[in-house]
Amino acid sequence: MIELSEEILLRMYYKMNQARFFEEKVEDLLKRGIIDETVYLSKGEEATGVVSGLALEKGDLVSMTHRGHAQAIGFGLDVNLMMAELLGKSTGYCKGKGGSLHIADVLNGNIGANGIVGGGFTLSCGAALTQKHKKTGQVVLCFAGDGATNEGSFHEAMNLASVWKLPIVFLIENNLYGMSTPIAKHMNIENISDRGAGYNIPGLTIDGTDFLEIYDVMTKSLRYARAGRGPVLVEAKTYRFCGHSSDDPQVYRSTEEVQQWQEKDPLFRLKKYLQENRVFTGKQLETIEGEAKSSIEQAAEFALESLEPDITTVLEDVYA
Amino acid sequence: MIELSEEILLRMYYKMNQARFFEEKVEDLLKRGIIDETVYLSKGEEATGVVSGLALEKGDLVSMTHRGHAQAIGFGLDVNLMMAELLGKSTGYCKGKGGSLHIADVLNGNIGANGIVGGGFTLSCGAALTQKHKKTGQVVLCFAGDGATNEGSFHEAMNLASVWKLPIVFLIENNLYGMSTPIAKHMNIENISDRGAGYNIPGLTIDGTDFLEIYDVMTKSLRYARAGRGPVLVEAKTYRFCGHSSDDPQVYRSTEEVQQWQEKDPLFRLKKYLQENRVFTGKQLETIEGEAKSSIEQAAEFALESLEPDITTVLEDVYA
Amino acid sequence: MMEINEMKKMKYRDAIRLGMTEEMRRDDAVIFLGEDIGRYGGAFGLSAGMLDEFGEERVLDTPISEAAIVGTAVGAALTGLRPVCEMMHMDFVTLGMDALVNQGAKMHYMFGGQAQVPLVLRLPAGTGDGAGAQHSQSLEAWLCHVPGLKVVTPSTPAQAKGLIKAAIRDNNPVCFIEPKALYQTEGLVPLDDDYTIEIGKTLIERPGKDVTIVAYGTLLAKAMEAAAFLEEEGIEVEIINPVTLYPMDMQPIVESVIKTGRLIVAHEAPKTGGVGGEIAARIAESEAFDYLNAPILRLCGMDVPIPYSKELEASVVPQRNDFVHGVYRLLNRE
Amino acid sequence: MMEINEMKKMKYRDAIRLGMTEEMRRDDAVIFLGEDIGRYGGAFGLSAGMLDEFGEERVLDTPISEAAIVGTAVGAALTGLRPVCEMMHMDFVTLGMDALVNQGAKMHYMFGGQAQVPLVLRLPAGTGDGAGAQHSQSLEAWLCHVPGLKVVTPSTPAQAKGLIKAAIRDNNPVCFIEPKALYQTEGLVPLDDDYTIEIGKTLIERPGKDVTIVAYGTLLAKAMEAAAFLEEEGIEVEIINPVTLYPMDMQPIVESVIKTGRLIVAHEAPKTGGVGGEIAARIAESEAFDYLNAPILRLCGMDVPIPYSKELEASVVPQRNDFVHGVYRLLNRE
Ligand SMILES: Cc1ncc(C[n+]2csc(CCOP(=O)(O)OP(=O)(O)O)c2C)c(N)n1
Ligand SMILES: Cc1ncc(C[n+]2csc(CCOP(=O)(O)OP(=O)(O)O)c2C)c(N)n1
Ligand SMILES: [Mg+2]
Ligand SMILES: [Mg+2]
Repeated sequence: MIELSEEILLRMYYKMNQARFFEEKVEDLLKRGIIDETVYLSKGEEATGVVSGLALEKGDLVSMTHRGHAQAIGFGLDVNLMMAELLGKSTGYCKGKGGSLHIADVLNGNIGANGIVGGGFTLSCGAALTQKHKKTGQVVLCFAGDGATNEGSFHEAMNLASVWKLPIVFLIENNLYGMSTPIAKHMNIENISDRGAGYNIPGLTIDGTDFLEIYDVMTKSLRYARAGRGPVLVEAKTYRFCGHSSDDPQVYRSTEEVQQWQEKDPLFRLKKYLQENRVFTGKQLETIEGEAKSSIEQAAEFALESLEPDITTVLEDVYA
Repeated sequence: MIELSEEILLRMYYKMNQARFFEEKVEDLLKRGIIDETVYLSKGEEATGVVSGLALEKGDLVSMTHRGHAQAIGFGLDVNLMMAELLGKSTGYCKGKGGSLHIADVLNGNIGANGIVGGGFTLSCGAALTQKHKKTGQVVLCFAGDGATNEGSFHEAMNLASVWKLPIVFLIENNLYGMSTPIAKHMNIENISDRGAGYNIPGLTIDGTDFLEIYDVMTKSLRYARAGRGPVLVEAKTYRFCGHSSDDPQVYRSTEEVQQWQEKDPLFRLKKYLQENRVFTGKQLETIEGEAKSSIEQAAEFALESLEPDITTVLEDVYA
Repeated sequence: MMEINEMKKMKYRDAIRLGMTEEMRRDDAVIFLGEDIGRYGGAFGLSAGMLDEFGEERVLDTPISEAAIVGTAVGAALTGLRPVCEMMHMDFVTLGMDALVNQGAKMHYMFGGQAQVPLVLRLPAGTGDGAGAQHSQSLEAWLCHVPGLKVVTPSTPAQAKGLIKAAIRDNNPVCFIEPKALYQTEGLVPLDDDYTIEIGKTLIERPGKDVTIVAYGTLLAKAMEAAAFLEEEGIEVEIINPVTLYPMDMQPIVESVIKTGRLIVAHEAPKTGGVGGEIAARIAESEAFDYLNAPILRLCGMDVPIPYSKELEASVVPQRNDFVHGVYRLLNRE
Repeated sequence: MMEINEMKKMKYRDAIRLGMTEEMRRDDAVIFLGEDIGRYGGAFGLSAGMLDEFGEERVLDTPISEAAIVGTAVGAALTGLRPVCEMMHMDFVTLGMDALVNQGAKMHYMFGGQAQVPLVLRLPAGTGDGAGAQHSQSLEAWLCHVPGLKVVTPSTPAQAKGLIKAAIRDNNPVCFIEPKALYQTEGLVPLDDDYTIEIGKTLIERPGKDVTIVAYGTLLAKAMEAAAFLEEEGIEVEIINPVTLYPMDMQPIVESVIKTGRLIVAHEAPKTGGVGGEIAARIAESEAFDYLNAPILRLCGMDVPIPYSKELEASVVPQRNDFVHGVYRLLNRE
């Protein structure tokens, strides 16, 4: 097990709280009709995004999914600019033209969320090819969902990455459903990591609610890829507490199942660990939580106060 | 091992000779410029197509590849109509509108050759869905090449077929190259059958030059699929003696390699077996060969004598 | 036209479901496949209840595998079923183009007429959701450039029902484009279960003599609103809805232009390369050419990806007032 | 325009290779990926020798995975390389449409202008091979309907070299369409390694005053032959080659039509929904409208999949004589 420094644990707890508060704030803004565009929330799944983001080295790249807020926060994006983008404001990451599905910070290595399920697989191959070509020593972290691994692009990307030994870690956030479809109805295997065998890529299945395991396995996988040994496929089992999107009646799963998973809430697990191991005092934890919360309040304020995009800019940025 | 009756062996030897003579006749017509459209030959690979065709039951379906002449002959298509199609004649399977890449006999269950590498995977799923829906008890035999298994459609089809337990046997003719690209450069695994694991589909690797093994494994695989147990993935290692297409300089492989494989010529192996086991006398073998040869001569004659398609028919058949 | 007895007010979305349901009751060979269409009832609630009626053998939830959805539908159609399949958003047809274009559309021809591919590909399209550049496109122009495909798009609930039924009964691959913004719109729908809308027939939605507007999808209603407004000023707009975008029945449009001498063509899709260009070109080639009193005007989406912000989004597609001003312009009133 | 010193006669195919090679020498960020482009030298011999010069790190043979080829190129372009990638036949772009259209074309816009996608997608297109319906298509109209893409097609070896170089230097995704039937055609090519053809500029290939013909790809040469023939009868045809099909520089076409009053638009792709319709529509909308003395004539491919038999194949795309008769028709000589 890779050791976790106090500093990392602090950032982890802060960011995981940020991610949780971010999602709750968005839920609230959706309810109030302040956001009424398409947004997907990852409440309950924050550990995979946040913890693996912290396992990255400076300069590493990331490709995010449609359910990418925690992934973005883990990578280090600015919650103000994220929230502004969700509200379609001119100050957002994409000047209000992209929305939640296209948050990106390309110059800093975040090559974007994606509205196309599985869209990031082959893009990640390209980003990794650049690293290999330029010998940067950087790795690409490619997020995807369980459902996404049934897209043809998953297969083509895994195969290419393996043949070319590209520095990529594919992290599959297996939340047991693709939209409403339970995994047993969309694939006939127990563990998605078994798919690595078809490409001679190491495949690992981990508990996506356990920050310790995520950090350990991701750090080692990133090292493996960084050493030029090729890609790694990591599957993290996790669970989404909220609906797939804002208008999901969730008829496809039982409240018992949701409750069972809520008991494994990754944020509580982390908090319990920090308490039990006395990494931080109760007061310190409260302070961290408070700061995380206020960062999100500020982000919402920033977003709400920001200007709508000027309508005359709508034709800008079609061509570089 | 499944027993091979004398009758089957007779048909096998006849059809494998037919397939060989067919390809040689086409080579000849290409050289003479009588065919100058796109055609892919399977000389050396005839066993997979012919023998698995003989393992089918009446009413089973087949989806062929771009390299499909032996597959077609194995299934039982008429060499006259095939040859006429290659010559673009009105009497061909497709009235000269399709060519080698689109030979089909849909009403009799041959859903066509395909110019799109990997194009047949998902079509086969659909054909198999029809069998399941209509409870026909029939199976779809889907041919593909090694290179084709790197297409996204392979993955999507394997996954869907497994989840829906579709009656399909995927037979991969692994001739070690996708066009000029050796398998080691297009996939990072030893056996393509390993890809079955990613879908919980049984995967088998066989010697594609050995009619006994092909017949045995295909018969069992078809039975498995027919019993409603789901798809099977069979990989047959084989080798193409000729170039990829008529203008292939074959710079990517050595003559030694070609020679080594020629020693495993499936047609000679079959002949040797028939001789050694005295299934047929030398004279009988000669008769079979002669009949096969003359069937192809007749096919060429039929094709050459057939009429070109009437130019006024060119706009027909766009819509049903 | 068959006799229409009973009518019922219903939503566009429900009219599609009704049409599908009737056809599935009528013919066991009709199956329906797509992502989350079963228990969930489809991303837009379109297929709610269909799983219960027809069971998992005929209402098939697929993995997220668009290429396989289309390819499987083509293979099933080729061998005797009549599949209806759905892309959750039309934008995802990008993942099914090979099976659609290189296989389904061409098989009947490539095979020399020996096979049929009776399938319907349902494609929820267009803007209005704030769903951004990858979930808002109107890509019908691509499909209208593929011989072997038919492309239809209904603009009212009645058309939705009649057209989905005709599409299912057609023996060719039919792309059925559903503007998402219309799903919640209401209208009277014939309950007759033999009510169909003929594929390949252009409809005159409103007669008029001053200006011809050709509009389909979401823009039909906007054009109708503009026409109602203009009527009060004494301007009579003729509105034509092609319904079948490919192959298009041009005759009513040609005749209308001969009568009015002025033509506006409208769609949400980007102007350049859109279906409107084809219509304009056909008119410029036709006998109507000599009757044109003003250049043809295209009111179309801007040549830009669809932006996320709802204000920006609305600014890139034509609105009611664009029709009003367009008509003024052609009549030299501005 | 830069000064052009030395010229050399070479094939269209070799001119593309020369342009690519020069750019790869000039900029290490340029890489090339595709199926069988290395040792084999490409399905059409286009890249023969490039592997030897640039090695496996810059000339990358891929698995048969078109979606991955395009997607990888987009990802590489986004992060600092300048990939050139190839579909073996344009027909296979059907498998790469998502990465091209939903990702590459839209990223610059979706990301609010923060990223660039400098990639070139090479697309061997069209008929002439007897390769049948899945290997002979001309699908440029699809690409010309996707804001964010640029679409170019050279018609001579010199244009091929100048344009591939400009495409590689462009900071946007450029679709580079190569009619396969032109690969073996020869012409003089500037050896200057700074010779480029400006993207977005329409060229007048032959001046004339009687009829305007807009043609590109394989049809340019056929139009030129027809023009030479018609010259002997005293008919002066002006021939215009847009070169960049999207976004198209219409001004020279508009001016030409104002001068000649007659327009023929030609391409191999099926007429309905083709680029020719867009050009015709633009003219019908422009100030040239009032100068038209005859309806616009489109000489295009038929609305049919490409048949296999070479005779049938030739019958579905325009030939030299179609231009001659088209001109006669517009001049009322027939
Ligand atoms: C290509 C494509 N198909 C379908 C969709 C619609 N869609 C959006 S999210 C989603 C479910 C994705 O499932 P999964 O990959 O498991 O990710 P999760 O939503 O569970 O995080 C679907 C079907 C899409 N956006 N893109
Ligand atoms: C989608 C697609 N990509 C590329 C091609 C060009 N092509 C034709 S055959 C071939 C090689 C196929 O390799 P494999 O599947 O191993 O079959 P083989 O030719 O070896 O029988 C290629 C690349 C094609 N026809 N379709
Ligand atoms: Mg999921
Ligand atoms: Mg092969």
